[in-house]
Amino acid sequence: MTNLTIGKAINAGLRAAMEHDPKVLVMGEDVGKLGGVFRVTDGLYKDFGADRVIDTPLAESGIVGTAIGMAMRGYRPVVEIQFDGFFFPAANQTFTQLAKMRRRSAGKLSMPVVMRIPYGGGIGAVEHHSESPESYFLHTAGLRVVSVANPEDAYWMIQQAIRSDDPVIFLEPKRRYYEKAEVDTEASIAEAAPMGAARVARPGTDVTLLAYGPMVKTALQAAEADTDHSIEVLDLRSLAPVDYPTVFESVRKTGRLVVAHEATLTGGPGAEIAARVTEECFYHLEAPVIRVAAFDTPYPQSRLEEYYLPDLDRVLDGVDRAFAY
Amino acid sequence: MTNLTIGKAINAGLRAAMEHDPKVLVMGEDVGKLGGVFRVTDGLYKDFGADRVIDTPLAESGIVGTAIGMAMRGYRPVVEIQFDGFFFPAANQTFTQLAKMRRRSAGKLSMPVVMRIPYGGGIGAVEHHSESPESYFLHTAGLRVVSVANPEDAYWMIQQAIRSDDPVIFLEPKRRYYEKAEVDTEASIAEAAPMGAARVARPGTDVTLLAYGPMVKTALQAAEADTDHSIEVLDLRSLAPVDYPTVFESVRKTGRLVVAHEATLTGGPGAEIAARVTEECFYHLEAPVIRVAAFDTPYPQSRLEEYYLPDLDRVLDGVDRAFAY
Amino acid sequence: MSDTGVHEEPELIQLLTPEGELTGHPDYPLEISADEARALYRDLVLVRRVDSEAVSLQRQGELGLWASLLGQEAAQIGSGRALREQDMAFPSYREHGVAWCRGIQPKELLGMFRGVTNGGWDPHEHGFHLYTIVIGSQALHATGYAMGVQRDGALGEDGTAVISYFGDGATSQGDTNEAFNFASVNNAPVVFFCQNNQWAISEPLERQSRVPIYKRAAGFGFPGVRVDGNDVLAVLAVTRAALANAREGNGPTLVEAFTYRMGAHTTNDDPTRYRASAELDEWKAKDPILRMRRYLEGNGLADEEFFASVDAEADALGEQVRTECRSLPDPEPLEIFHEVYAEPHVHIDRQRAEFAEYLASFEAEGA
Amino acid sequence: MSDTGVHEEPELIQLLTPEGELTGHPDYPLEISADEARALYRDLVLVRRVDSEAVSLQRQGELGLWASLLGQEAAQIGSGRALREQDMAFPSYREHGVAWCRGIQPKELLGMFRGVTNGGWDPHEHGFHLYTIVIGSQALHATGYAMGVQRDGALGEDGTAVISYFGDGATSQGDTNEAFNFASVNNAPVVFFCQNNQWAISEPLERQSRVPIYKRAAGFGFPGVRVDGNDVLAVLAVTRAALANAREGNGPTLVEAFTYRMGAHTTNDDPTRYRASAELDEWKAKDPILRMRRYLEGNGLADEEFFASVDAEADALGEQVRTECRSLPDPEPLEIFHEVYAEPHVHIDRQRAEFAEYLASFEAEGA
Ligand SMILES: Cc1ncc(C[n+]2csc(CCOP(=O)(O)OP(=O)(O)O)c2C)c(N)n1
Ligand SMILES: Cc1ncc(C[n+]2csc(CCOP(=O)(O)OP(=O)(O)O)c2C)c(N)n1
Ligand SMILES: [Mg+2]
Ligand SMILES: [Mg+2]
Repeated sequence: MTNLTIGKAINAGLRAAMEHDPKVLVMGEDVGKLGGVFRVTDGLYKDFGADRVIDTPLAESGIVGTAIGMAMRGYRPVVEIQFDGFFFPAANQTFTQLAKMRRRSAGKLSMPVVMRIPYGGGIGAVEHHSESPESYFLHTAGLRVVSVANPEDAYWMIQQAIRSDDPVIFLEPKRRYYEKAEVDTEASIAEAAPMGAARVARPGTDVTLLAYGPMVKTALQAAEADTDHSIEVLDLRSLAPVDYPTVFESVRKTGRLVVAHEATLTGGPGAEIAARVTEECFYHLEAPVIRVAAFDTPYPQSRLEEYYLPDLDRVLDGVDRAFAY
Repeated sequence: MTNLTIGKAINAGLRAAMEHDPKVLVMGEDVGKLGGVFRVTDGLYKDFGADRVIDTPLAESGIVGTAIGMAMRGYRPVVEIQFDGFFFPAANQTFTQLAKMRRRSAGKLSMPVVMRIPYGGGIGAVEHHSESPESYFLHTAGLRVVSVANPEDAYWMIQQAIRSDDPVIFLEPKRRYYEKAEVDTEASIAEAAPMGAARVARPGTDVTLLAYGPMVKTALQAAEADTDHSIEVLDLRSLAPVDYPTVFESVRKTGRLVVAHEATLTGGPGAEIAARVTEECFYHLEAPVIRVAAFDTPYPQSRLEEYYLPDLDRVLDGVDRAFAY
Repeated sequence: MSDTGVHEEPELIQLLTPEGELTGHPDYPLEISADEARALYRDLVLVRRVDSEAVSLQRQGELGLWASLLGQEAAQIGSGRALREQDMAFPSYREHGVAWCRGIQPKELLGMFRGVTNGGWDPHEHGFHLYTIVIGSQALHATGYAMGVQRDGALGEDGTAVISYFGDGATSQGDTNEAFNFASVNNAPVVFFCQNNQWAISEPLERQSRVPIYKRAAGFGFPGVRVDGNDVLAVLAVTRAALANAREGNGPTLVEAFTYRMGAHTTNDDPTRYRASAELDEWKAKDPILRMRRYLEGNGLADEEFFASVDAEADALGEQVRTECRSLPDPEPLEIFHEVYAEPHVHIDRQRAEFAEYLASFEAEGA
Repeated sequence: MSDTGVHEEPELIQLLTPEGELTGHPDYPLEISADEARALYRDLVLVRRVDSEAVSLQRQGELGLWASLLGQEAAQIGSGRALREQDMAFPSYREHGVAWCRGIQPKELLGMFRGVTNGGWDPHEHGFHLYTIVIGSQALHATGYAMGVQRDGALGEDGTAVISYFGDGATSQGDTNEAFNFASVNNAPVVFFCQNNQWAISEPLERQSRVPIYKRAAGFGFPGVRVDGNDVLAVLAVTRAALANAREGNGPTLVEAFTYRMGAHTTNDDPTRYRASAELDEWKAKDPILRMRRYLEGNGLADEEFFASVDAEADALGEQVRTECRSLPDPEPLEIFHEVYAEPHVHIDRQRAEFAEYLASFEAEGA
């Protein structure tokens, strides 16, 4: 057992993956000597060298585009996008190339590329450093999308993502990088919970509260704070595909669902989840699925982010709304 | 009254806008002498010259990025993205710059930029020429997103979009470019239905069938074909913002809603509409909102598109599913 | 200003004049046997025939679209034949001649334009990536692949080189320029092969660049060269040199093959809307096949019998292409769901199952 | 290969040596009065003070972040003072010195880094666009704006020129290269001003380019020039010439200001992880302020009293910056919904109303 932060757990997971498979490469802006602006690749350059830990030119399309080429040559690149807001220059390579390559080639080409993106708000940053772009990814066929909420998942899921032959968007909740917990790094990857599975983070009976990434902690706090209702908290873990059996089971039990995320409301992940759950659990729902999300505005200047982001109060308000029906 | 195709109606609308306001510019790949690959800008180069109808270098980010600069200088650029699949290189300029500029500048900068995108499938094209990227847009705060389904709307809405001080994503249903109808081009723009309003395209009482762009025709055919049910067809027209009062009114009357679109199912526009309608019309719904959409796979090679795209049968099947509850 | 950007008329590397006279070039010595010269001629004729058959097939409704290589045969055969087996090529969408050199069957290309596949061949087997339609994207893939080659230590005289094809229009795209830069700073073994066919659909070269395209390379720190793209020998020699340079660890080169798109952009296009026919006439005089024929004839390297046999072979190939195209099977509907993911995907599996059931319901009705 | 990409050591335009000796340059004659020279010195000192105050304010928790311009004062003041009122500048995020020249109050800059605005000034009023954080994006905005200027017929001796700022790292970005190309083929009146401060966060110049950056321009067909970025007179002269050239309709120029980021990338950064302190010492000897002071002193253009008065002014400015920063009001919560759209937007209006009600519910509770 090692006590690790989420950031250090990803670092340890990357190291384990690089030791396990010499084809694993890390690439991005400042991932080398600096170890990344969040130090998630700290030490890797020193131990694996410039051939495997590549400081790239400042060009996200170039990073993802060359990673695709490396994957074609048999490598398994782990790409770092420095901040969520800087993903967009790479949108073409990600959506038209990376996501489609396997089907385009009728399976002759695999794209074992992981795109690590520190995402979400709450760190008092300037513009473009607090975005939650997960909806763009989960709408794009051919990608897998996951997010982690604790050190244990951080350690194992990064390794699972790297072993996957599919492209994986690996969303790291940057404001939770420093959350700590024990991780059994000696365990076997085979025993880790599968990357695609949702997790009941806290059992409950009255309402299901679904979150992922940075909002899981808030959801758990809400469950703790709400003494009127027994809240079951689900940590989604995989946003694409979603582990619906686990979601449906919980909702059929509780009859109510609240989904919380930092992405903007309209067209956010909660929309799809609400639509699917309503389709499949129509007669079990006592109330419509309630969504607690960021407003449909650009992420505001940081002095407003405490109002913009769904916080404990807004989540609790969402839970209350679910009981208003 | 003039008999116009959708393509020619947009052309006439562009011409009217350029005559009305000398600040209106048209720019994109091949929009000049060629008149665009779909001839939507036909004749404009000849009559307005190279300063107002600009054949740009082959670079979508450059097109949108320079359009932003021109808007700052007081122009109203109408940008053509040649095909839906080639929008993605412009994603950064669209999502991080165009959409956010007004709020970033606290209203000091306006972005009256229209981005015309021929979109959707059904024309037997090679890869990247049949995409339905509307979900990426409607999830992005700061953009307006519209689509047209008939020559009348094509003629007026392009002019309304150009007059708007907000950036408008103007989605043109390319497989319907050749659909014809009478348009009263002599009427006044003030009398035209507002760009943001949904339209009851065919009244009905049993179920609401909501569509936009290329699927409106299919929806109308379904309403015609289904002799068991009285289908009310809504043409959404504006995808962001959605005219929910009109949608709710219809759903509260019929108690059932089917949404049809060519975009892929997961995270598609239907997800948001289903979530919102369920929230607001919870006690009126006799069945969950049914979505009829493309599968969650990359757009396939063209010989499979008839299976991939929601067609009349799939829409009718969706209607039947709505009555299975 | 220290560098004015104003340049003298660029040198065009040429080994063979339009009249078929072999002039040679001091920097690009080329030893070529009669057999090799005839083989190149044969390649040129056969790929032109595949191309013209494909245009007809499109007219007959057998293909959804076709992007003709007419006029660019020498640029493609010359560069394609410069490649070694272990090399990897990243084409755009018009490289039917290069595909030919890499052993791709014409029907594979037709399959894509017919809409039965997105390009059915195995890129690894042929050292030839799938066609890439989003302009510029493949230049980065090529560069990344080349960076992989470096990491494999597969350089040296028998090493692997990579080549990326694109057009004059593509040089405007951000991705192409990022590829130049990634290749340069990493000294990657990649040749950027730009077929400057003077047009990007309706836009003439001047809308993409105000200086010759090969000059772009120097600004990124690697050599650029302009070769007569209608001279198969010059293209062969120049590409071979650039590939050798890459192979030996000396990094990228930009080769600008100066050529002309003699046909429409694609079968959807109508070039009479934007270009004068006089231009076409001018380029007809520089036809890559004619030139090679004149060379062979003028130097007694081939006789009438040879030319007749190539023509006969072309006729037979044309026939074969027509037959094969018409008999390309349509894909099964459920192929929509194939190979979207490498690993099981609950959601796609379910959609496939539901759709299979849906399709079966019609058969049941029909029965 | 006709162009090898190998170049002689680039010429660095310099008018003033690090020792403060005015050497001049034949291509860039500069007439400068004592008053003007003193004014430039004052600018340099004051912007450095604003910058150091901001660094302290960040350390005290008053700012979320600050990107220091330390070492780049001459590049910014020289180019900023070359601009005319009607000109338009498109900064990146470190151009506090240019902002100063354009009449932006320091508190406006602080407001952005404090998180109370995204940049509160009116770009039109100041001829200074908002800071752009997504690297490279603004180069295209500048080019488009310049194309607008062309369309307005606002060229000629009293015409409008546009300048786009960006760093060495930004030259790798596709957008920057697309901007070079759009500007070139349209002959747009824009100056691309690259502050090559040798680093992009932790990545040294060699990771972005293997040739001097100003060489990039020739590949796109316009002039490039490297100027000593720590020499405010040289920067002024070179930028003025480039702007005049643009103004007169001769198109773009790339100015590479060769300078050094003497501080951390931002207050979040720790440069000891990736660069040697010896490098910093070397550049300290080329300090832009010291050099100008030596020049003024050496030529008797300013006396002790002048320097003392500038220092006093700097102290007062520092005090003002601290006070103003601390008293910047936080925005109202409902500002989240302000100016998302120009025209009424039912959906946003409703979200705003609901949120107002939600906020009020707490007040009610509290009461
Ligand atoms: C990113 C992108 N934008 C637009 C297109 C549409 N398009 C297809 S071919 C073409 C012109 C390409 O010109 P060039 O690069 O010179 O190649 P050529 O067709 O002449 O071989 C365009 C604009 C595309 N395929 N990809
Ligand atoms: C598109 C994009 N990618 C990454 C970043 C993160 N980032 C901020 S500054 C910076 C380095 C910029 O270097 P340079 O262009 O040389 O400017 P400098 O900071 O040295 O002034 C990076 C990578 C960003 N802001 N935008
Ligand atoms: Mg071309
Ligand atoms: Mg820098």
